[in-house]
Amino acid sequence: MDKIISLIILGVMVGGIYSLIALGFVFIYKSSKILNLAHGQFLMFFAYVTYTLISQAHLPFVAAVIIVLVLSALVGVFVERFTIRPLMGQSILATIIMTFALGFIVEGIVILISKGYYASLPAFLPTGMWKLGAINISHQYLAILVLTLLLFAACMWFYQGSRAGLAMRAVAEDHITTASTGISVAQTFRLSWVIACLLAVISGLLLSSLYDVHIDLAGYGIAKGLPVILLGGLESMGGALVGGLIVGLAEMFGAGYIDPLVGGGFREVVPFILMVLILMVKPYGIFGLVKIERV
Amino acid sequence: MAMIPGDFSQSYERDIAIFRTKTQWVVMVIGLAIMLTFPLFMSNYWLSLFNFIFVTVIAVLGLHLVTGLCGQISLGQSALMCVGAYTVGVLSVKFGISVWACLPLAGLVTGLIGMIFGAPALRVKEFYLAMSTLAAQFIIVWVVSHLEEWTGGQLGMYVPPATIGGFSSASPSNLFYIGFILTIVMIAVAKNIQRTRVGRAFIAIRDNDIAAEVMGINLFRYKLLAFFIGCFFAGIAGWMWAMYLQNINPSQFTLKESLWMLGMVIVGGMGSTTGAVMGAVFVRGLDMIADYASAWAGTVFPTIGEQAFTAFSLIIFGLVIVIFLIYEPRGLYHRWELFKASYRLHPYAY
Amino acid sequence: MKNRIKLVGLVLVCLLVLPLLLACAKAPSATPAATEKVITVGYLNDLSGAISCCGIADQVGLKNYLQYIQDEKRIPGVKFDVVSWDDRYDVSRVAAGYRYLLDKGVNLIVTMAVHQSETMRPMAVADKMLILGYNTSELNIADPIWCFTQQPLTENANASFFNWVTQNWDYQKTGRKPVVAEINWDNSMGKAGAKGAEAYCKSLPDKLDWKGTIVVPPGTMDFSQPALQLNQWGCDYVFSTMVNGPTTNLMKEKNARGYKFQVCTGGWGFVCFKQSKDVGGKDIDGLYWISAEGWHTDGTAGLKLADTICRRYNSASDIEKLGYLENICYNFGLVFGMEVEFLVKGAISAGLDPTNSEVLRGQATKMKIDPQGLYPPMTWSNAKGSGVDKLRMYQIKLVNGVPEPALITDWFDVTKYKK
Amino acid sequence: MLNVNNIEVMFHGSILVLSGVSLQVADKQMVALLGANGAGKTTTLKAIAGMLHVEDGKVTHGSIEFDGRRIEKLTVEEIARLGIALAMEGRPILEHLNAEENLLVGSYIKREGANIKKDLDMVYGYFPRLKDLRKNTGGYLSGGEQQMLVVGRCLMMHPKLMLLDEPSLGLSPLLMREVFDIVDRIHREEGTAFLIVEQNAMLALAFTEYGYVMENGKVVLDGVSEKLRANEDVREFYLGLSEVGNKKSYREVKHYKRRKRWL
Repeated sequence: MDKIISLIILGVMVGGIYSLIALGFVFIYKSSKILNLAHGQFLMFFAYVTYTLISQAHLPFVAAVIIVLVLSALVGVFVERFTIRPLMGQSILATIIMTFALGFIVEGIVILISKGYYASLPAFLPTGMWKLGAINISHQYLAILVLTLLLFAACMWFYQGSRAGLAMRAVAEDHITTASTGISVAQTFRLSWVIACLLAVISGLLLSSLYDVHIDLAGYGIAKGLPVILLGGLESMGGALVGGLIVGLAEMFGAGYIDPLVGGGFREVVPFILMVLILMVKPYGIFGLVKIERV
Repeated sequence: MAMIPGDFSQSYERDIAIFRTKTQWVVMVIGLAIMLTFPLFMSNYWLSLFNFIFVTVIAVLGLHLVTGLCGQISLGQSALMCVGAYTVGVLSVKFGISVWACLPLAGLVTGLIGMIFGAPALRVKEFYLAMSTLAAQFIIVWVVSHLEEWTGGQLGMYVPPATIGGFSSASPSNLFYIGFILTIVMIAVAKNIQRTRVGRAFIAIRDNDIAAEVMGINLFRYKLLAFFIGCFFAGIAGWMWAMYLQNINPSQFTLKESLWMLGMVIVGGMGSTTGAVMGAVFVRGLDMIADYASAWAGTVFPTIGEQAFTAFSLIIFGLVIVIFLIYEPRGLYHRWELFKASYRLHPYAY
Repeated sequence: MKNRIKLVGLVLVCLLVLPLLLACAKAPSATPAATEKVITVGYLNDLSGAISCCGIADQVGLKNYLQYIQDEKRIPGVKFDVVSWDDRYDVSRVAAGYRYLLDKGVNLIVTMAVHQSETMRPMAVADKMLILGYNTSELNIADPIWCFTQQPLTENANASFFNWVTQNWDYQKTGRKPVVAEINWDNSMGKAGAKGAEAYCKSLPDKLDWKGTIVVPPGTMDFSQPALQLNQWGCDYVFSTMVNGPTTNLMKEKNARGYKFQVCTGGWGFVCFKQSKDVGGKDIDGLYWISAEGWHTDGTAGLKLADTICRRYNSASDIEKLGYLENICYNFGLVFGMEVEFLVKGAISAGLDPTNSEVLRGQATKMKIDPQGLYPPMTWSNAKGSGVDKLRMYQIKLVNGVPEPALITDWFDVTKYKK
Repeated sequence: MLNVNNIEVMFHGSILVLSGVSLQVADKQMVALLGANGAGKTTTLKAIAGMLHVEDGKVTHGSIEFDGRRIEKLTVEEIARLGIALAMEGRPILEHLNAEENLLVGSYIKREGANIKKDLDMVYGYFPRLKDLRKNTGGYLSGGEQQMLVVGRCLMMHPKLMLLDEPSLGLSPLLMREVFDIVDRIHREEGTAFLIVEQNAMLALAFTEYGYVMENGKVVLDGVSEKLRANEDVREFYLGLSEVGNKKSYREVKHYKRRKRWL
């Protein structure tokens, strides 16, 4: 019983982290139908830059974070202007491969900065835990979960309740129609990339408070982010949250109960098996937008 | 396809012909003949690079049929190559079947497994389909690495080279001939699939699958067929990969490779066989050039450190792809057509 | 517009043709001075990926040592050159790297992980290229041998760790068997380690309470569930066959949750003190260095030499920042350098051409190595000789900021426990 | 207000689509643009709204002025902000947004927050049916409802000039009439000028004040709507009538006459 409860708690906590990663993907997908394969690299890049500012420039943590947030906004503007906008109107797949290639560049820059070394950010979240018998709840995970939920709430409000959010949803539907109502497509795109980069900073920092920062963080971002958003539905923030929790729980139970039977590593494939099963029943994810097809 | 002004295709056969003029035939034959002489003067380094490119070209052709022609995005091509490679490994090592006989078997087994992962295609569309094939990437590699009794698991397995008499594929020059012939055959097959009824059905499905269904194309059958053919190619590529390395290991077949194969189809130009080949050669060549360029850059800026090599190679590679896509998002083949057209019409503008 | 299309088209054609042109050009061959022979050492390892903390220090050590030989004129008339390839811990890049190194005209290749030398082995056999690896598998050192190893088989290393546990566990006082488990990456290294550990522990059911192996995919960041599992098993000792990065994540998790088991890494699971210190502070659980018979018989001397060479060739800030001295892999790099030195010296003293890979391989299989007072005379383990089966173990501790090894288990013959 | 002055439009740098199109829309005027398929009506509207670049076309000659300002080089959204709203052909609603959000998108360029509610009420006043459907997903509305939504969205922008491209396409005659009635009401009550492209010439001419007829990328005929309705050729080719009230068999139409007369 303890094991089950512990696994559930871990699943929720880890799932929260996955949702956090997935949020960045969903944000870009919602506003531009682009699967940003460079998101993992952005996470890693901003975490590294923060680390470098703290360890090399000896800046206080808060100052470093503020600088990185400003930097990330600039990166967002730059990326949108020079890589995404020229491809507007072209095949979406070309844009996705573009983000993939962009990820390579970012990875190269990170290697130039880091010289391949691991980085470990100072702990900025509360440490310690509550013990309830054999079950313990780490404050750090809890803090991340709470921050994730707040971030989700903010993003959902932004999308549903704000004018810029409405513009983003409109742009996602149809560029030309939206432009003809006076909404600037380019500006909306820029805004969504800036926000996605800010999200990458926040989730990168939260992740690096738990784990060492290194090159693997990028691959981790992709490998965990993709199944989550596909389970939840590419366009849905709520879906990303629920998808993250499902993946987190499935992984924990897969690792806890199935791994000993099959010789390990099952945790990695559980979300994918689940994903295929769910996609068979709901082809557009759990909360994804159903494509309206009229012939 | 632009032709010389005043020269029109007067029959349907001529219009869909691969080589429409005698010059094309001659250029083609001379080009192939020159390539066949490569092993006579090239070092093993270049030959094995070509062998690697052959592997890639075959796999990318398969992906071209699934994604470029039929419009079903697949992110599992590399894992399906893994199936092909392990089919050869297991059949030849555990069951003593001749490596040559394994060539079609690798294709068939991979095709069948590909169909399993392609089956969701009937219901699932677009990126969601990409993800069910992404699942294939993870599940296949996991299964292969856990069938330890057969595959040796993560420790990998050695595959015997293909031999006939004294001819063994273990040497890069011999493998070059095998790979060369295999690639030409596969290009011809891909090109001809595109020109037949099946190919036209694939294109109809890609452009609008509901409309295609209404026209009487059996969606399920054709989508599965697309996956079968595409994965058959991946299986052949897997065979070639096993011959190329002779040591196969589940971690050789990564998601990154699968994504790059899709990248090659895009860079080459969606929906064109020539484009797929061009994309594979371009990306592989670029990867290699980036390595050399970054080695040079490393000697120019030695202060940057030991990692300058990797960093520059990644940055150069990524940058060229990004710049290329900005200037030609429709791919190499499109640019090639424009180039040919403007060359033919020279000196007239239109 | 038309001109631009033409221009871009021409450039593209040129790009496509470039490889062909390069092919026709002669491979760049180093032109040595008339009296000097240049030995080009290929170095293929991870310099930026998951095990970069090892690969970088290792490479620096190798380069420093070869420079040291040159500066000290220990082998007159021979210059060394190192060409590196970063495989980013990605097996699919190994073959390309092998080709690249070959093209650069290397005389032998130094590499690290077992999957690297395994992938290269068939090509190396065909090309007659000598490969010096750090650890190995039994498949890898099957005849014909072209891959040589510096360290024990991974499975043996893990077995010798548990051997140490049985020797040091106080059965009387605790009144029970030690509870042990392994945590590994789901790759060749991890699987081999698990195999050895399991075989050993199961052969001693009355001495060890073996719980099993937890396998995590390479690249895993999150160790919450594995740590929980290890805690629920009630482990006393956990051996991690992962490199330092993931291990530090596991330790972070363990410390944050106050779990009690002790994490130890060693053997060829590298000892990157710098990062461990960053994460664990003083609570580094245990870093063990397991070496094969014939190598590192006196670890202290090796570390002292490393100290001298490192300070001579690296700036103080680099040593501090990158922590070479606190990284045992730096020492391993020196040993690779020594191996190269021994091979080349042997070849020259036998009057053979040291730039010939086959000659070097011949030396490797049969030569007595001149120890220069550092290491006692020994033979290259003829792959299946005692070298990979007979191990001893040190525990590394920081004394005044300098890592000091202390011998904790003397020679232990793993073959005794094999059926 | 709108002055299209002898424009020439080229696609892909080589395909000439419009040549010498000139038309004017005065303040609060309702103008019809008629013509057969492929005559260049939609292209004219797109040229005015700045949408040509999407299809790799551009205005290579002539000028388009709006309130005395040259607009042919401006982007779509800049033109929209000047007060020109285009309701494109094919009912381009934003499918996954609900009806009310579709309307709100139209009010995006307006800065004052308080008026939006009033604007919504105004649109619901014109299209009471939309009020009931306001939480429904746009993509699932019927054709007529979608058309209303498009017009409503344009209305939310409070444009000085509204360009309607085939508002009656695919609608039943009854709905067609309804849409035009509402357009007429908007014209009268809000004082919006309209430029309407329409295949249904009789309907369009009945509601507008002035009309232009296009053919092969040129304006071939223009005049007050009443007169155009009376024009023999227009009657014959677009209204299909030879004498008032009598249907004419298409078989008897002499096609050469068109050429002789208009080129």
